[in-house]
Amino acid sequence: MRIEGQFNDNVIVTSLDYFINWARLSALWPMTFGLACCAIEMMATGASRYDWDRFGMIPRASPRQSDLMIVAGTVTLKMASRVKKLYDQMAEPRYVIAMGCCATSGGPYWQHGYHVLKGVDRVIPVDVYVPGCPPRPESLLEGVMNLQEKIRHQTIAKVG
Amino acid sequence: MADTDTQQVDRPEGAIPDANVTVDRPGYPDEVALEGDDNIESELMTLNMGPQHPSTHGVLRLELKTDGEIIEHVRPHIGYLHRCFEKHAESLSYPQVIPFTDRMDYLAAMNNNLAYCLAVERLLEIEIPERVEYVRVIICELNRLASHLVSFGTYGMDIGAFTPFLFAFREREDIFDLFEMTCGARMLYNYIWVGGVSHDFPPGFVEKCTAFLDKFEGKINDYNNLLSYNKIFIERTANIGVLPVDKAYSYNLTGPNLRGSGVKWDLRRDDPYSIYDRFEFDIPVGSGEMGQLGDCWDRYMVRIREMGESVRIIRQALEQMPDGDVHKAVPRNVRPPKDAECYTRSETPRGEMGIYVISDGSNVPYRVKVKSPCFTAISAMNFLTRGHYVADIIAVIGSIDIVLGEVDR
Amino acid sequence: MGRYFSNIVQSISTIWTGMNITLKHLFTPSITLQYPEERWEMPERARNQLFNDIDDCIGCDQCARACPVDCIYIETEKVGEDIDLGLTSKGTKKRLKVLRFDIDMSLCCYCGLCTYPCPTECLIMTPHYEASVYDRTDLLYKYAKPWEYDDLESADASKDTDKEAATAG
Amino acid sequence: MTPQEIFDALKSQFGDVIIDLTENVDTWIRVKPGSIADVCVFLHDDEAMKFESLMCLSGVDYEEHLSVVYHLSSSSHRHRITLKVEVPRDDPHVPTVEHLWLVANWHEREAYDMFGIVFDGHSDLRRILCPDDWEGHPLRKDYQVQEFYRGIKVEV
Repeated sequence: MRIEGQFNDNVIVTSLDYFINWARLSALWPMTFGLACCAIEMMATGASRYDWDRFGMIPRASPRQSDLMIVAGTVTLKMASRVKKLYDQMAEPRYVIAMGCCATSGGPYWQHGYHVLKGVDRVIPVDVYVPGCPPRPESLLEGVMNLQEKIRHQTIAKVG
Repeated sequence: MADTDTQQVDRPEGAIPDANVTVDRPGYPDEVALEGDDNIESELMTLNMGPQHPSTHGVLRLELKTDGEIIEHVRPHIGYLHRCFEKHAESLSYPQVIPFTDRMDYLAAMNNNLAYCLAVERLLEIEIPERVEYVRVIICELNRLASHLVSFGTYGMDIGAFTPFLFAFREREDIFDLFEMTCGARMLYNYIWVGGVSHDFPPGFVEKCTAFLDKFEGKINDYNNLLSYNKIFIERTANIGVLPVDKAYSYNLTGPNLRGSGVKWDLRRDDPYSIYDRFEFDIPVGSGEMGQLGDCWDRYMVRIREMGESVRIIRQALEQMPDGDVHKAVPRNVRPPKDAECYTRSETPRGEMGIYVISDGSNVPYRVKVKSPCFTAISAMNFLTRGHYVADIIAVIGSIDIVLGEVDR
Repeated sequence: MGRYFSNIVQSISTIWTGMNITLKHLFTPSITLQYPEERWEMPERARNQLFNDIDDCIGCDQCARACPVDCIYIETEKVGEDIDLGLTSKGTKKRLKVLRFDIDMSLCCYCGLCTYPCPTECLIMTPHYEASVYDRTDLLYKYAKPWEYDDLESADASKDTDKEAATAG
Repeated sequence: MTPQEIFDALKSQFGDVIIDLTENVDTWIRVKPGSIADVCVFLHDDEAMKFESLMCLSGVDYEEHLSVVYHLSSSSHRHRITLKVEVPRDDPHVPTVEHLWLVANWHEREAYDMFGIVFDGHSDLRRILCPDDWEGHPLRKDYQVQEFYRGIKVEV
């Protein structure tokens, strides 16, 4: 659905925007998709002390049911096509957080890692980059909040 | 049922040689078996599991050949997390390799640091100060606790219990607090250096650690009540993935996996490195309490009991720890003699980690090869799961406690 | 048949034991950290984002050599003996103009190896951990202030011209 | 048994096939590549040796030749030994030992993947860590990384 500039910020669109964005950002369901070290920190974020259920995040095992893909860990070239496939299986609107340095840009493996993809943004678009090796659970939560902020400023007039 | 065991099915090319060995499928009452399977023509179905699967503990891909619900052949595909550790080790100086050893087995980074440093120290033939040895033992055993806790928590989650996961991660956070106040990092530490450690324990560490141990000891009992002796859990794990001793040796399974089969072999006691010979501790072994010897439950239980032993070691080490400088023996330049090489092994939470270092006299290793315990454990997947149901694969993967970062390096 | 019922009884009793433990947690204080409102008190040694105090940096390049992933980029320029670049807070004399001091935090592995050899202790790992960005290039942190040297040079140049003027006069 | 005793026993059993014993921190015995399988059978089966586990099998690139290094250990006699074979770089062939130690299957696949050493008689010699269509053997010292892998740029 694309409303091509027909209703610029009128009162209906903006309140609809507000409502839809609120709905989207309050229930970001991430996919349980761990690759490496960061996945353990991601699990810790979901566990007792940090508990991302507070943000309305419930991990889902299937890409079809999830809105958010947290690429947690090193993406190798062997894995890259699988990551792409998983991303393609997710329903719109979908968001991607690149967690940790490896997912951002290959991280420590950028120089000699012949088998490491130098940044997951070479295969899928990334919304938020969270630096850290691995990032603390707080950093990930901060990344999620940044993403929520990003969603809050979206409008249905732009996002199909 | 017994017939399908010996029945010759078309093995895929390159099936590993023991594929014709028969295994009995214990634990399943006969009424479950298909009737009259002599006459029914069965066709093998190929099923792909992974690399993205919530229960494969990372990016492991299994290619299953199943006869209905029963597994005929498992072919693990690894390498989805191959991060070229050995290439990095050939390109960086000896101390710079240590951060990369952290990232191999990210659940027990301290033990990996130690394994690598032991190898380099043997090449350099340097003497380690007493205090450093104690610090290393304490920190490694704490990390063993943290690693076994993850193993316990995720195993519970695989089987279908969510609460153990939350309990395990709660205690793990406490261990991480100790690590963070010691070296500043939560998960990947770069703490153990060649000849020393990066920081001495901060003031207040001993008290905090003792307080944690006191709290933790009671929790082990909770874990047992919560998961280990739960009837449903026992039904899912007992008699599954039985590993006989001779196969364990042949596949070179080590650590808790070997001890689960009833072999009392622990490098900390049998080939002591560092100062493990000074401590008193037992080696828990599987005894076939709930089913056959060497099944998933035995392997799981060895880990739970090992946590208690680790607590004992830490307590003794905290008591005996002398004062001293932890940086005294750190060499300014690490340059082992030319053409020297050594293979050292140490007991990480997953088993025997071997580090093979060859030096060419420069400050960069010529070759570093890591024999990871998970690599060998996962090569036994086919043997362990053949003849079981598809759902049992989850139980087997969890019980051998693999970390893909270490399998692929 | 007997086994069937005993299984049921055992299941119920073991689940009851487990549930009791869970039930006890109803009466213990929650350990969850309400993150954005509450924060974990970071220990003194916490190793998170890198920070370089450029005013103290002498551009010695030791951190870049120690870095296992080569994520620190330094460019320096020698200055003549007569130009005074000032002192660091510890009193070390600066001899090099630091024209570029970039740290690519998207490559850093947070090992802390760069902070140990720093002679002026200006490169440190801070307890600050919130640094997520929308654009990857924002993770390249630029610390150098090359424009400060412009002033210096012009000041020197003006001094020189003054001198010349004085000698000429 | 000490490595020297094992070396003497092997020497008397196999003669010229066993080349020499070197000690430099660790001790290793050089064996001619063609007969490594026979030597391993002896080490595995003999009562006095009884090396029931192969701890590690690694390939090494020594630039002028490739090597395969076998680290064996026996937990019943508590001794260890290292065997080394040297093979030419351009046509490396070593007989397999997977019928003795099942773990050798994967170790040999890894050595094949990383160094291109061919293990004769191996039941399933495929790449293990790198994908099947990867080019080159990464741990060789003269390895040049390929530019693209399935359309994805490999280097930065």
